[in-house]
Amino acid sequence: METVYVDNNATTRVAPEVVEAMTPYFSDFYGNPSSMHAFGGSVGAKLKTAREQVASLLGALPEEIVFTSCGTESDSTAIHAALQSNPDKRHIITTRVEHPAVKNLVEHLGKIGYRTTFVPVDRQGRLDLDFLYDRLSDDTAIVSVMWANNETGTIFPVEEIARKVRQRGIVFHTDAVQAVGKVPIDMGDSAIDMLSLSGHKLHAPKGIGALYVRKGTKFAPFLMGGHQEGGRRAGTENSASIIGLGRAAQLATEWMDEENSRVRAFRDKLESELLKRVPASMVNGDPENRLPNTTSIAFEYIEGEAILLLMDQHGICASSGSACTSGSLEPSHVLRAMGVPFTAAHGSIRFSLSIYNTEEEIDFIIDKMPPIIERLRQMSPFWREGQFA
Amino acid sequence: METVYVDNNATTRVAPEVVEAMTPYFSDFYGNPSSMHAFGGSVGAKLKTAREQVASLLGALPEEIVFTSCGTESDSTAIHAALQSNPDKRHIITTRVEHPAVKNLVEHLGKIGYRTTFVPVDRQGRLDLDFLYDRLSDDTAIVSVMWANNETGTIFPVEEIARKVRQRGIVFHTDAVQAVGKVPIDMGDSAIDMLSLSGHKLHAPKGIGALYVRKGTKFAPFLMGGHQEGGRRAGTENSASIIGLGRAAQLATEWMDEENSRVRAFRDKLESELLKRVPASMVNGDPENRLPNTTSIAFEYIEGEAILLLMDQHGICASSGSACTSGSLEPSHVLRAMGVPFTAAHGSIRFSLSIYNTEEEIDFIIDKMPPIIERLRQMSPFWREGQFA
Amino acid sequence: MWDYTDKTKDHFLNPRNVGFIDDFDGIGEVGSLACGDALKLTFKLDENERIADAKFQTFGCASAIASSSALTEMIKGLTLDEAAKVTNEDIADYLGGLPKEKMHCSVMGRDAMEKAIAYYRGEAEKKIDGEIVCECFGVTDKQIERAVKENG
Ligand SMILES: Cc1ncc(COP(=O)(O)O)c(C=O)c1O
Ligand SMILES: Cc1ncc(COP(=O)(O)O)c(C=O)c1O
Ligand code: FES
Ligand code: FES
Repeated sequence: METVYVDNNATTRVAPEVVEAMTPYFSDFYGNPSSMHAFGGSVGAKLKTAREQVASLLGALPEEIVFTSCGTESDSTAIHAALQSNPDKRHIITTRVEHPAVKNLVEHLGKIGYRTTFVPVDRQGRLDLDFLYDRLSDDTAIVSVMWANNETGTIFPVEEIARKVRQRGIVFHTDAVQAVGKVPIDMGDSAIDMLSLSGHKLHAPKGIGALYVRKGTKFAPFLMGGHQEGGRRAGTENSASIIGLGRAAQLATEWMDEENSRVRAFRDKLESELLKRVPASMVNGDPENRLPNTTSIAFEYIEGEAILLLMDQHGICASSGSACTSGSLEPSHVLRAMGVPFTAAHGSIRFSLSIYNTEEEIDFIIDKMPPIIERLRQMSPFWREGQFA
Repeated sequence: METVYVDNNATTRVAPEVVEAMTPYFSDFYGNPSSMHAFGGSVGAKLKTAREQVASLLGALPEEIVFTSCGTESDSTAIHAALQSNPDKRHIITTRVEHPAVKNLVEHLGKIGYRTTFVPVDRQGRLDLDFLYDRLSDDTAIVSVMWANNETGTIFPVEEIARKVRQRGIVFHTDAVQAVGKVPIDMGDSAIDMLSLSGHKLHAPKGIGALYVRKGTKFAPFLMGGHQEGGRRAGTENSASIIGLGRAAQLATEWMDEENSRVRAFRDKLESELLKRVPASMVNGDPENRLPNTTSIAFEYIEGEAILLLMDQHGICASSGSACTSGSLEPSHVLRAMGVPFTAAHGSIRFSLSIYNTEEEIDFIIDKMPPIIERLRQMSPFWREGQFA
Repeated sequence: MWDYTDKTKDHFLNPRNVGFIDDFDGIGEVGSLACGDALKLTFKLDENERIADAKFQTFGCASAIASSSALTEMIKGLTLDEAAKVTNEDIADYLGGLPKEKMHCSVMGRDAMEKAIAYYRGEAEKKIDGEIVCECFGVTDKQIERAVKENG
């Protein structure tokens, strides 16, 4: 059975070009880039190139890039840096639809004495901006708003928010883990102070991430120890993966047009055909401002895990809620924040495409989904009731 | 020119067997192990095996292993976990010869209000145990003592210390980054609560580490977010590297005898020949309790960087101080703590071998070093003075 | 991904006794939309007061579906007293075990059975009003009914 992978917001295939770039740095050029010998030093030169490549994808300066081990670490680092460098400020603003990497951390900080505000969203997942602006105060250390939501693909107006936040002299961070590589980003012309990205969402390996830190932004390291990354992140540099991330950044630039044309067209076809063929189905999120690769579709009156397992019988890989939280039994906090009814939230499936998807795969999914939904609805005690409600 | 690599305490060659184990998990089996489809789930099964392999190397239970991104993160996690779970205790004990991953963190904690004690060492680098035991108090949250020193290879009596520390109900952590894979470790019969290791010191890739957390030890995560690693370390699992670390752990078990016989014999030969052929040279550290692969030799009256660069002309890769601190110009804090005179500390070179070294390489180094030292000494204003001192 | 046994997978992929017995003797409904699981169980007795047929409808995860399927197989041919003794552990054992995070999904089957028997014996209203039926959220069945109506 062929695998039809439409779970790219969970993680992506490492591009073969990336693997090729990385491979020499395992067993051949394995030197420590901080070492005082040419063998290690030559790796250091490669890291410089990788830093430039990542900077270039973001329209940033190379020295504004700090390599980390993942998106979660980038998020933690940004929030800690803002709190440490503004020790008098005790207020944190974020949204109700952040990834757990931000949400759970801010909730924890709320428990240990920080004041926290979680900005609500409407039924389409759009942020209540006035609510956010009203809460800005001299006590606010950081505002963290994700660029694009991992579950629905909804894109938030981070640039507009960043400008307002900067006017108040407050640090603005964005978790752009789902945006980088999918939509153009230019930090050169931006008010955003810090931005998180994660390699494995853009065809680089797992276990590598980066934090963009605008030149001049006050900073304090989260991981302390050696002097790597200009004293901003300790730990021996993960050279192979950094080099891989550099190559992936380069590819992302090349692929940006295709992502926003071919991939978008496939997503649109998948979405409109499923809505047409499956009764009582609807799209979650803001159809206007959305990542080109993502659609979250609620199939009412049935449950997501069961849908996924039946899809799995056909080799179709997708997700219900975010992969991070799929170990838990709760319906997604994102869909709950949007007020999606329980009957719909539970049966929501996220399809997230990549440039590796083909039209045949899309057609295959369009073909297989309706009978799966029908079969589960036949078992559901709510289905008939729902139809007549 | 061939590379003669004797800088294995800085980082190691990734074993080809490890690369082979990892490679399928980049572009073929790239699924997210937390996903609800067989494509990701099958990766989850491999992580289970890797966890068992790492546990087996340590004589631990699989559920006692938490994968992290590096040795530094393991150290930070251990110390934060102990402080978070013992919020009333404000005292930290460590040593003056720790790696910066522990030393700099504890110094930072000292600045933000914790009470810190740094246990001194003698001229051979041996810990003042009575000093340590005298400082244990009801306010002590954690004692962190490295298993083996990265610069000198000195092995500390961590088991003995752990037993005394446990009697007082205090958490004991050891940074075993340099010990794992070089000396046998059995946590099954141990009083150690937490133990850090780093993949790239044992022929796994950079960017992967682990923290052993004894069952029942109070814990709080350092990286918060998703529920990976049983809620103990958030962030999408670095599956390829975890699988690589598992394979490396297996190899380390197989290679343990060789490390302690052939590698040790090479180290001993290198050391005794250099001491014999180079006047005014001496070994730093405790010759009795030492890693089998490490020797730190002080060539008096000359400076380490200059030595390394001349060695580099012959392709010989070694280190002065730790790679992490080699960017700085200060003599190593480890050698200073031992009271090694400045004239000797500056000219100290660490040779650290691995199972990949051959006898030819050792002979090559023995051959090349004396003229390098001689040449630099001819330039040194201290050398003649030294001879008459 | 959950570690389901082959038997659990089989009962999920090929569930037995899906449906609703229109002329049921007993009916039990439990569950919570909040945690993504609800179960409606109906049974019919034969002349010897043994369960002749049982059918279920489930809104739920794979283990809820498999547990329901298993339960209906297990209770066929039993007297009501015997069926009342089937525990959620028995259901899990029948399936070769369930992941521990999913054990509570088999509780639903047992609770539905209990309610269906109570219905048959005319004790249906015994403790139903506002009963907390789901461990996950502490949501009551009243709320579920409301949620179904409101959102349907
Ligand atoms: C003793 C010791 N602890 C910690 C570390 C840090 O490990 P990593 O570079 O993997 O963060 C090292 C090596 O750099 C080390 O030698
Ligand atoms: C929006 C968002 N932020 C953060 C993360 C965390 O990234 P990582 O798993 O690399 O830590 C993810 C993905 O898991 C994400 O989708
Ligand atoms: S190291 Fe060059 S002057 Fe001190
Ligand atoms: S998920 Fe099945 S009872 Fe809650």
